[in-house]
Amino acid sequence: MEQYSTIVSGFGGQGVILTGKIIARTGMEEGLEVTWLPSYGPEMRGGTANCTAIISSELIGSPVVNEPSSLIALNKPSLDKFGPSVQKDGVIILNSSLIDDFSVVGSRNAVPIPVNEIAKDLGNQKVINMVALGGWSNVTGKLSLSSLKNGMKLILEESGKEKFVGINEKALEKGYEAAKEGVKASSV
Amino acid sequence: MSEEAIAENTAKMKKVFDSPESLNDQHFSYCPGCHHGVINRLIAEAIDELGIQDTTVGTAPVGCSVFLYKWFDIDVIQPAHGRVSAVATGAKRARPDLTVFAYQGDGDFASIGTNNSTHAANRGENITTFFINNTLYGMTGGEMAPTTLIGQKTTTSPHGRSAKDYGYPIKMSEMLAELDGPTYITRQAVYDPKRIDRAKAAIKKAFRIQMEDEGYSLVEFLSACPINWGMDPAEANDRIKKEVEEVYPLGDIIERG
Amino acid sequence: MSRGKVEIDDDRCKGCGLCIEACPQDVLEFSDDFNSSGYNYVTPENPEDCIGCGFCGKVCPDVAITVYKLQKEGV
Amino acid sequence: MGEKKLMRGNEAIAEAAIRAGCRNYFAYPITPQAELLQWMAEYMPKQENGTFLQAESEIGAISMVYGAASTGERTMTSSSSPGISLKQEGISYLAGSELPAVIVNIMRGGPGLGNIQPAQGDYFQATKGGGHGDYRLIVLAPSTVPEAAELTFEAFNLADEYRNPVILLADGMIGQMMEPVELPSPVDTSDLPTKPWATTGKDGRDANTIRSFAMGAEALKSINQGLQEKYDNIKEAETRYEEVGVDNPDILLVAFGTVARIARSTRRLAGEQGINLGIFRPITLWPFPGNRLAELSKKVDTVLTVEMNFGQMVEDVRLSVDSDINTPFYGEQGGVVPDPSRILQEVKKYV
Repeated sequence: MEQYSTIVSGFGGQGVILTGKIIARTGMEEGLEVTWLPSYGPEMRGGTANCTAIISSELIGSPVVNEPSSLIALNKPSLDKFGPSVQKDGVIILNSSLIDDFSVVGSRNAVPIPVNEIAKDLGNQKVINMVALGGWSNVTGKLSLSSLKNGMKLILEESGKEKFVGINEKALEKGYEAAKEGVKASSV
Repeated sequence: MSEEAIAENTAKMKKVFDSPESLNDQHFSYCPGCHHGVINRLIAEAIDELGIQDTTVGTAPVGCSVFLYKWFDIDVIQPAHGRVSAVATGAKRARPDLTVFAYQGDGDFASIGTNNSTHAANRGENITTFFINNTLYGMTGGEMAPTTLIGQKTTTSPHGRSAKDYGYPIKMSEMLAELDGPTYITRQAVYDPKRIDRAKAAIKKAFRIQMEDEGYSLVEFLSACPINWGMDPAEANDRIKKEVEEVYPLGDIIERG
Repeated sequence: MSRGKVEIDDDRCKGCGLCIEACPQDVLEFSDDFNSSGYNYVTPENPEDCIGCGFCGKVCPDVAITVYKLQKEGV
Repeated sequence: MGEKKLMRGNEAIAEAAIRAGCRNYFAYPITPQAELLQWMAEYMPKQENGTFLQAESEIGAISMVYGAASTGERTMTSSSSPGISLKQEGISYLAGSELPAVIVNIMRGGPGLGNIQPAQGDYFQATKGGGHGDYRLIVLAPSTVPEAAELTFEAFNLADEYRNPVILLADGMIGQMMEPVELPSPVDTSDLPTKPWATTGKDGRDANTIRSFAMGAEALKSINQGLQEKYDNIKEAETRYEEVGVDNPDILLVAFGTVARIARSTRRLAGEQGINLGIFRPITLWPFPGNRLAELSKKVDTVLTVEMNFGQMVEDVRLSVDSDINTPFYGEQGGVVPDPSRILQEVKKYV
């Protein structure tokens, strides 16, 4: 696999850091080279948070990417900040529950997913990030749904949060399904 | 008395006072009448009497006692000015089985190293600190210290220390006694045999507290610096009694079981 | 016969005189000589009056003094 | 070597230190190395005789290192740029007293408060002194998280072997980023070499002293001459570097730490445009691998130095290569990380 980079961005508390870690961890389990780089400092405390996950079959040079292959934008400021820098043939998963206007994406492949609503239906607002990640898996095809489930499970288990594995699995699945709808919506 | 009589007499005599084992056969480089020498000897006597020469590590300050490593026959660490409490902390934490003492002067303990000394005390660090308060900086030429008395003339307070410019003499022992960390804090003097005996008892007690893992102990000494005070040694002793003790009263300040 | 004996290491003594002040028996005095460092050292002028109390040694900042005390018979 | 773990640089460094037998860690919190402190707080007390102590200040922390290192135990502190400035007093004393210790600097922007973004502005401070007096530190500059762990482990061996402080110099990005790491197997601390010079109580031997102090001029000069001899030995034996594509390069790029790995991306881009970009990466910043760089530089007209500062290592590069070689510099600062394609633009100016 050529180097594939993803920026996950949202406000603090939406689980962007974890989402990026799951991409990196899953990639590692798949035998790929990976890097994960967070934004850090005061902006994380209640402001926007973002991180960059790169997966690659070759040694990764720069862990910083100015033009990511894909973006998961969980709120509007994130889309505005990173949307225009996504590669022209890149993918943007955007949270259509919070974002109406996504004109900044231009001709890029943008997949709107109403992650808040889906998470609400699942009965847990904390899993919006997993809904989006499920969608990302479907659209990018870089890491399979089952691999991501495994990566997520490993990370949650290591941090003693194994009781949330089930709900997060469901969220990944729902997001994966929803992306099919989203893809249809964006191509209309 | 004839020579023979003296010789016979001497044979019946027992040595009652001599240099302690824990001191090397080295001449101190302190000025005549300086109390550092007495305090050094008392610490060495305490080490001998407690049988801890082989397990004690001393830390020396920068200043007049910088040669502590030469005079004491024990392992000694020579840290930076002000850092003695922190260095003693590091050594003790790394090797809790050792008896570690911090030897500190006014500048070291009460000025440039106040942060380090205060926090070591507050943590109840299991070390023993000897704080030599001679109300000025001796080594560098008799400058004002935070411990300098109001009105006292030093080379950097030639018109006398003014409270307006420099505040009041810092009472480190009383200040630290306000904290919950320390176990034993006492202030001693060494200008006469009676007080020397008491000071030595305090040193031994402070060491014992550490050896029993009871926490932080501090012995402050009111110490004479005849040269920088511009006095002869007897006058300097007198000054401690009449002036210094007024500001820094002698005795135990706290003792927690 | 004196009850005590005091020895002063001339070379270590810096002539501060604190021992002279501390001695209850007026045993000690400044000598007429100077040691190799140039200090006017202290010497026992009246050794027969020494009671071996050790005060001089205790106050000496230079560990220059050794004190002996006569032991009671049978001890 | 154990299994691969996805670890943050700060955490990998901390864990590698524990595995290297470090049992004494003293530090004060500062971004972006806080996770290192947090890891130590969690795991050091779980080691036998493990000491974690959050010091009252950076100065307190380095002084505690001085005390603990005096007893011969493996000892470490960590901080970030402004905190390392505060530690300079203690570092000079460690060097002067020939105490082994490991100091980690996860660099951020400066001067002054600067910011908390990644930077390489402390090259001068680490390699040219920083504190007072004639001394050298061994300075190790990892460019990946696994290498940060590896060099941390190695730092303790070097520190012990030469009785010298070792600095691990990495930027905030290496501290913050996660990569898969294979951690070294833990050493058995009872197998570590004994240190007869340490202050552990004089039991059965002559008393030891730890000091950087010598009153006489000749005495101090002689101590310093001894230090210089040691530094010469270190230069001889411990100079380390990595080189990529240097057989027949069109141009040579010199970079350390994060910038060197970014340059690998540039090399790929350059290759697509038919440019063979050679990369020379000093791993030891002191001793600087100047001799090897001088050899390599004979193959090219231009040696381009890229750093996340406004030109520090480039001075050592210029001292190393012949004066007829072009030695331009490109730097970014303030937390701006040089982009591979931006570096390529610089490269193309000279080929």
